[in-house]
Amino acid sequence: MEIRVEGKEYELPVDLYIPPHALQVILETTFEGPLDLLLYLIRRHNLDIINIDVSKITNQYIAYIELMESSQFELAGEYLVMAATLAEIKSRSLLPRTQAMEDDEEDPRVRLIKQLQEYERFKNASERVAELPRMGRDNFPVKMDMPNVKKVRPQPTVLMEELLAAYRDVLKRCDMYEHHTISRERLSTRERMSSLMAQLQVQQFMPFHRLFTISEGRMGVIVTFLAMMELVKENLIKLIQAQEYGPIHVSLGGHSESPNQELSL
Amino acid sequence: MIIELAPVLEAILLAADKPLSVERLGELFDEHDGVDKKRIRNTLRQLQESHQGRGFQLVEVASGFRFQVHQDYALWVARLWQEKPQRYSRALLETLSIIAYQQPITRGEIEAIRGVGVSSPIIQTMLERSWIRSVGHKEVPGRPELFATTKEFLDHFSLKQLSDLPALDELESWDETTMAPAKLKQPQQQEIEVVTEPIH
Amino acid sequence: MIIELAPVLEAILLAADKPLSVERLGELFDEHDGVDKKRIRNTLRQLQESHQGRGFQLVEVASGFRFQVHQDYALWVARLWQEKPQRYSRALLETLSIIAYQQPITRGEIEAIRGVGVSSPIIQTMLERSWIRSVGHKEVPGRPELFATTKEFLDHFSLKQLSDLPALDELESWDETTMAPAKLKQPQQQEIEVVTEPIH
Repeated sequence: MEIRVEGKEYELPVDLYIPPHALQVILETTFEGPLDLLLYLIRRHNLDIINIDVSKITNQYIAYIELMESSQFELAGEYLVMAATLAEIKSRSLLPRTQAMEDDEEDPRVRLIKQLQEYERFKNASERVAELPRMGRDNFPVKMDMPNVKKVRPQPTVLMEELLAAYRDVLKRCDMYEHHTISRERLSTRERMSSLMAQLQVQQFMPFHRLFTISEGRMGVIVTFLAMMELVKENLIKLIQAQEYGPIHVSLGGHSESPNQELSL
Repeated sequence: MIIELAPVLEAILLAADKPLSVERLGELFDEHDGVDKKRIRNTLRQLQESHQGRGFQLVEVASGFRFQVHQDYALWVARLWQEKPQRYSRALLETLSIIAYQQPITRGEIEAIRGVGVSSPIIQTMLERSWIRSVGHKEVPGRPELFATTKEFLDHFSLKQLSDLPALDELESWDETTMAPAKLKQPQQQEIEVVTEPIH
Repeated sequence: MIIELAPVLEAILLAADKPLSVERLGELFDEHDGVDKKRIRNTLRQLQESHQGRGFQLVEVASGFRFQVHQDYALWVARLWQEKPQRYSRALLETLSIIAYQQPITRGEIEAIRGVGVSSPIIQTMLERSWIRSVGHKEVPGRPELFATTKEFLDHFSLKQLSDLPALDELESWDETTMAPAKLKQPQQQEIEVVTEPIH
């Protein structure tokens, strides 16, 4: 078995002598704790976990630990705990034991063997997991240039009741509710006011009659007329008649500089 | 000698995050790979032909070759990134309702009614959505714009004309205590207020 | 009705930056597109076949289908980049494997199996990579967190489900009373390389 430490190679001899200066690095980076070290020792000697010669392994393990201590390495507590466990197992095997003792206590050797077995299962499993194809090592994501994609963000939808609730709140808040009558008629007038304003935006000075659409019928004419009156009242447009009985023109509101006579309402 | 260069080049170009030139591709091969620029060029041409009718294509741009998703499928790809629609803020809804019912109206007049300022992004959002438009200027100092609702606004609410908007007496009948028409849900005030970053 | 679904799905999957499930793909189509899950599934299978011998492949992993550069060409692709792929320390892989096979599991239980402490950076790295997540607390003193693996973990290792993980070794059965020797296993003559800067 070769152990590489920062580029240098070390051969682990059969007697497991590890150069002291490499020992700490090896323990910290090569073995994942006392179970891993123990497993290594067992496998090294072709031993079956179930049948380990604990005393042999214990001697080697403890030799290791002593070496580390003499080199004054800061040793992880887990390694020392394991050393104590091994020492206990060894001492038990040397002492004559009664049946009562066997029954009363859990055999630390059985516990250790179970732990080693369990650990080895996952150690092996993790080695197989490490072999699984990995993104970025064995497989790579496909990186494609995108066509000109316009990211569409769907527009929020507003429900009629949301709009109404909002308006009701506005009216309540400014105490307009009672005297603010919105009738259908009024709304069609307001709509017409908007469209008249839009028309006058395009052509700022228009013959009065051109703003009426006869095909809309009587009601349409009335709505347009009411809208005009409302716009005049709000000072948004003005009606202009150059001479008496002459054609009436409609223009956008404000202070006219023309000398033409403004119709007063 | 690489027997099959096509899948190798395909793999390299697919993994690359920028276009690769023929020169750059050539650098990836050793002498004994038997890959020269001419072979690369020919293979790239073969690859381009083999991608006919697929969802992607190999294109040559200034700095080399790269794969891109075919323009023909841009619309489908766009659906992938479609975001969930957000909700409009309360301020926007109020402003919109005031414009609808009181048009044509200036921003100042809306503010007077609401008692608070109307932020520019709110107006902007509604203009972009084509729900409101400017129909002129009021001839007062500053010549403020006059806003009115549009056909698109009517379309969104499935109205034929503005006068199809509920009148105030109908508004009253939708009071929480009275029976609301079945299809009209109670406004979800809570939810609207929860919106932390409203679209104005 | 979409006449040719294959290039559409191909384009969408190539554009996506993560695997897409059949369900998610289905959501991208309207009713009148005539695309149901069955048709998507069939088309994906066709696509997989049509990519034989190409530099990329369509694979199914835990969270859906994704395109990836074919493993066979990883060596060439690796030449593109100076940096070597990230290596994971044995400690991380052991901890991850224990979580994968024994989930949900607490940190203390992992430590009991490994015989050493599990360092916080290891847990942190796996949480950041979204390979593991906390799924609750164990109702024992201290209420320790219970960890489980995620779909992203399966995706990263190209697995469809947890049961696709390599099988765990059988526990050697043994007789406590007779201590019957079981068959001897060969020692694993593995080369242990000391990673000087292990990624936790």
